Amino acid sequence: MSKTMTQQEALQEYLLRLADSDMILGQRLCELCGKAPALEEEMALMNVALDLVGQARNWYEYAAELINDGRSADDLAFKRDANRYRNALMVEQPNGDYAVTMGRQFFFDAWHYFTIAALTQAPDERIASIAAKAAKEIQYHLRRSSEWVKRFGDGTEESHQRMQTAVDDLWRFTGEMIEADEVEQQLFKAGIGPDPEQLAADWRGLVNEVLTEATLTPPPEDAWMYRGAKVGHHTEHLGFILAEMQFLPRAYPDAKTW
Amino acid sequence: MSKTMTQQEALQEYLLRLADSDMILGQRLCELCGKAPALEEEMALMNVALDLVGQARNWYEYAAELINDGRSADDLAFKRDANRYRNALMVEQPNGDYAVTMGRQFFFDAWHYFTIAALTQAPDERIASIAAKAAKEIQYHLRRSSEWVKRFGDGTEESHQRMQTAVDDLWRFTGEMIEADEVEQQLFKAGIGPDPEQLAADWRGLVNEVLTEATLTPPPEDAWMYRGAKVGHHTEHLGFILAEMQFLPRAYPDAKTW
Amino acid sequence: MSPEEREFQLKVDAETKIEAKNWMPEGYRKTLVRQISQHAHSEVVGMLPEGNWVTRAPSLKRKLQLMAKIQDEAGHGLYLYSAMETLGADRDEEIDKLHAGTVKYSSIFNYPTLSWADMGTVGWLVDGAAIVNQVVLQRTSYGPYSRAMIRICKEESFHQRQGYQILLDMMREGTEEQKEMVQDSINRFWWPSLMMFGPSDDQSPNSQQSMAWKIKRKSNDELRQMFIDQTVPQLEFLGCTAPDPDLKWNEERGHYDFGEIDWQEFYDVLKGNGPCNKERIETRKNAIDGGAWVREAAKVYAEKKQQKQQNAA
Amino acid sequence: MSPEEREFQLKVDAETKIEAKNWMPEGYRKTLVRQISQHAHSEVVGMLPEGNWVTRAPSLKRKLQLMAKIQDEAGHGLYLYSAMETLGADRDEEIDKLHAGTVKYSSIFNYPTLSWADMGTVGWLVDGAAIVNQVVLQRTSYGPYSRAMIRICKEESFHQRQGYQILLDMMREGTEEQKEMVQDSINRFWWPSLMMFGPSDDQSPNSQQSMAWKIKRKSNDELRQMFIDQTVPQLEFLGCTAPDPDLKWNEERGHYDFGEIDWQEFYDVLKGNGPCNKERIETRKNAIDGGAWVREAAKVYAEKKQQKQQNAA
Repeated sequence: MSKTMTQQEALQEYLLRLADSDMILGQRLCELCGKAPALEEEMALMNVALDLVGQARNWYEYAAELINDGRSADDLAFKRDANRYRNALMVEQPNGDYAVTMGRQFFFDAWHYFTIAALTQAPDERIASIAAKAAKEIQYHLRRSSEWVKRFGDGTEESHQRMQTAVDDLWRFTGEMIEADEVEQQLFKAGIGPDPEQLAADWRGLVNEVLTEATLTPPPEDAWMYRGAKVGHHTEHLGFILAEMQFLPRAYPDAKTW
Repeated sequence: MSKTMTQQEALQEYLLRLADSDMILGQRLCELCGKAPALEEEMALMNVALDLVGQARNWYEYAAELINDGRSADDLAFKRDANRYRNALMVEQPNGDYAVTMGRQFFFDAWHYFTIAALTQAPDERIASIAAKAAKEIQYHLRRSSEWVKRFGDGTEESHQRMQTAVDDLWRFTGEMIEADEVEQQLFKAGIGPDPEQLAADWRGLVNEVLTEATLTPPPEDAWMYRGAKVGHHTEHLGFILAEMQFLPRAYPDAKTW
Repeated sequence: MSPEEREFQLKVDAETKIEAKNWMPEGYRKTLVRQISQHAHSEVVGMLPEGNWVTRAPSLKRKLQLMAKIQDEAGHGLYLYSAMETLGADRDEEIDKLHAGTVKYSSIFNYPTLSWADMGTVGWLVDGAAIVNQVVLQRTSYGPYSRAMIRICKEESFHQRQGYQILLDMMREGTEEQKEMVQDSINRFWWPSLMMFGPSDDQSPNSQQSMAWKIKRKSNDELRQMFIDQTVPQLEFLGCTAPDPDLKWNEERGHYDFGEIDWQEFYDVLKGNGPCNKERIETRKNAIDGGAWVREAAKVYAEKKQQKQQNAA
Repeated sequence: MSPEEREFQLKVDAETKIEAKNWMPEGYRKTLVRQISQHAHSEVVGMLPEGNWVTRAPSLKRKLQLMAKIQDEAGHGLYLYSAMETLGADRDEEIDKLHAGTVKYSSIFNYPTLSWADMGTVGWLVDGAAIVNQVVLQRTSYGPYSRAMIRICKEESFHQRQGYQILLDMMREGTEEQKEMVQDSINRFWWPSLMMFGPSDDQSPNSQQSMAWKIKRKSNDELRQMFIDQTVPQLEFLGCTAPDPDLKWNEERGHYDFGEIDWQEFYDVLKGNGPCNKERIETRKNAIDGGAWVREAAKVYAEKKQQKQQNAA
């Protein structure tokens, strides 16, 4: 990150992180269309995905206004390559089995829930109002994903095993979500973003509570963590996600409308 | 196809079919990098893929010269969408298990072998010389893939079952390869392309021979066949292949070199 | 006719809805279960050709629309399975039959979606054809099915307009390539959409009883004609053509004439020989079979929870 | 020292190559097996970060080059496993150890390849570092290993030049975005490449015996310095920078000084906590385990064929 970042730059960066995480997780859920383990889950997954992409659109629109270089919300979503994307590493991980899908969702939802709750209090009205709408949706996402983590953890032997493996495998992507960098510190100081320490504590508290109730073993807090998304260093998955997601706008650059 | 196709147009179309089939099968084999069942197979698969993409480049270069609208060989490979691609449906099918990979390869190699053998006799020297180089490579491809079909068919019970399933599933994509349309008829009449009836007979003869030796049951000749590739109506797979394969040239349209 | 049958038929004739608790002939029940389950399966399988493009939708707006449409379809599947279950059928059993290939779904979903324009065409032509059927089915004699249809029709009409709008935007404001995409999509979906109404009346032996029971209220050919008559002006408004040289207005009949449907193709696809039959069923079967452990875990967890509550009580 | 050991050491000191049939100390054999198998595994695992881009190479020329490079690496793996087997080790057993995590491969392949420029950087820096090691190993005391190295080095040098050319073309003729891609790639691979030479000499207890046996011929730190000295001018010629503020020419030493390596990261990745450790091993394990039926079929078929030939004879 640049050393002389203005508050406006920090805010743009932060909005892109919010938008990109929503967008990529929505995209991952779209991949599951027609492949969920029950029809009720088809509905619920698409519902969550719809909320997320809707939130992404709101954040992209505001980001586009602030960036103000002629790029639209669609351009931000469909014309940036992986090194410009700022989503959390967590959300770009493959769907895996349904324990992975739900574990990924739960770790993200927990972060999303506390983050967005804080943003509803932002002095920037635009942020507060987008966050207020999102908060209700995320409450449902979190209830749902934590319920599935419990079902799997405290369900059958097989589901317990799968859920524990998913938790263990995904754990290394949780660190960067609750570890504030300069951007997040700066926004917190400006009274816009969540208190990083509070966010980390809330996230840890909730995750511990749910995993424990699910009879799962929470991995150690000091486990090695994968980092890099905040500076555009993603896992190898993101490039493939974007190649698919961005194909049409890139293949038909002259198309003004779709 | 247009009713007033000139011989030159037919030739361009035909060259693209040859090039596209090589390219897409090469691409499918690239997907297997690091995932083959033995290190010797890693080498062999990449070797075959390398031959195919090399042949594709030769055909694209000649096609680009004939088309002569400013597009390069790279443009033909990396800037056409699925509806413009002319590869056989066979080669775009997913890798599946190794019986599918090898069944797909064998059905294609058998077609490729007889087709290219005929093209070595083309009066167009460029075609004849590209074909002559390719013919040697394809001989090796065909020997290898037919050998694997026999190994699987006459190997273990499991491999026999897998190979028979692969043959049955892929069969529907064989019809269009050996069924000449107007383009191929026209080129045959012009003395350039293979004799369609001869090609079909040779292909059927070889396929029957290998399947029989492999103790496999050849599916019925009058089975329902999937068609469409020759007019750009592919299976749903091709779009995803191209999204990945063409990402960079499309995402960086201003890049003049790589 | 038994007294019960007579009473039943009188109710049907008087347009009184039959409800789950009412007596009904076994044939009526069976016909309805078959029809509603096929309809439900079609909603679910119909998500797949759209799922094929939802990850590649070209703008945020279109992506959100398509996602909402897919979600609606999952919802329609759920209503319809519920309506079917009021007849004593079991959803899991019916799904097993689908996967075993003994129960069908709409053949249209065996055609591949090959370009983004197909998301418009599927909405406009495929949902359009479905609506023509469903509008009539709102008055079907079986209450739960009729009510499901009323709810579904409203959403489907919305999808159809959205689909049409996709095509219209591309035709009006699109590049040449986009326009070509639209026309190519219509070329591919035109005939399969006409086939959605089923075989022509003289080849459709079951229809008569269904008409008497008012499960079905118009014949296949009548519905097909209605669809064509309403669709051709929309086609012209788009500035596109149909791949049918015989399509033209017949002043005398007051209807559009159209060419002969390729019934060989129709029966081929019905028999399993369509472009995507294998893939569609495989995808669904893998989803449900692969999800068995998920459903089992949910069941066991619910039982454990109930047990705990009982113990606490 | 036993007489055999003395004779062995004399041969080594006289630069006579040790061959498979010669007596050798058990420690020499073990050290070599470990080193050659690690080297072979590295060739194979090293295909994965390149396989990640081979489906996305941006031109026919670059695609063909990358494919040829990957094919060469598979070939190197095969030579090296053969060299290893001359020492009585078994390839399948060594691969099982790799998958079980008890034998290592070069940690560099646990870093992800995130842009096309990485295909240049891996060729230039990673193969470059490997070559510095391997050039010295051409003179290693064990004959089969030495000969494999001579063959491999030739191809690796070719790969290295090709990798550098990728970066050079992008820096000279590329867009701003492409240049940024190159610099970003160098930033990510710089330090991991320096780590490829292993821990610094004072932390490398096994090295001394290996030096005496002439398995190893230069120390980790010497090799690292050689690599930096040859690489910095190439870096400058590219017009790029290294992410090391302490990197500068030391006139007195006649070498480049450089900053302290993050040894914590080095040991983390070695322990399994690198970005892609899990994925790399999983991919390889799935390939080999999933291919068991393939290898079994080939074996059974070969036996059947042999049986038939014997019967015919």
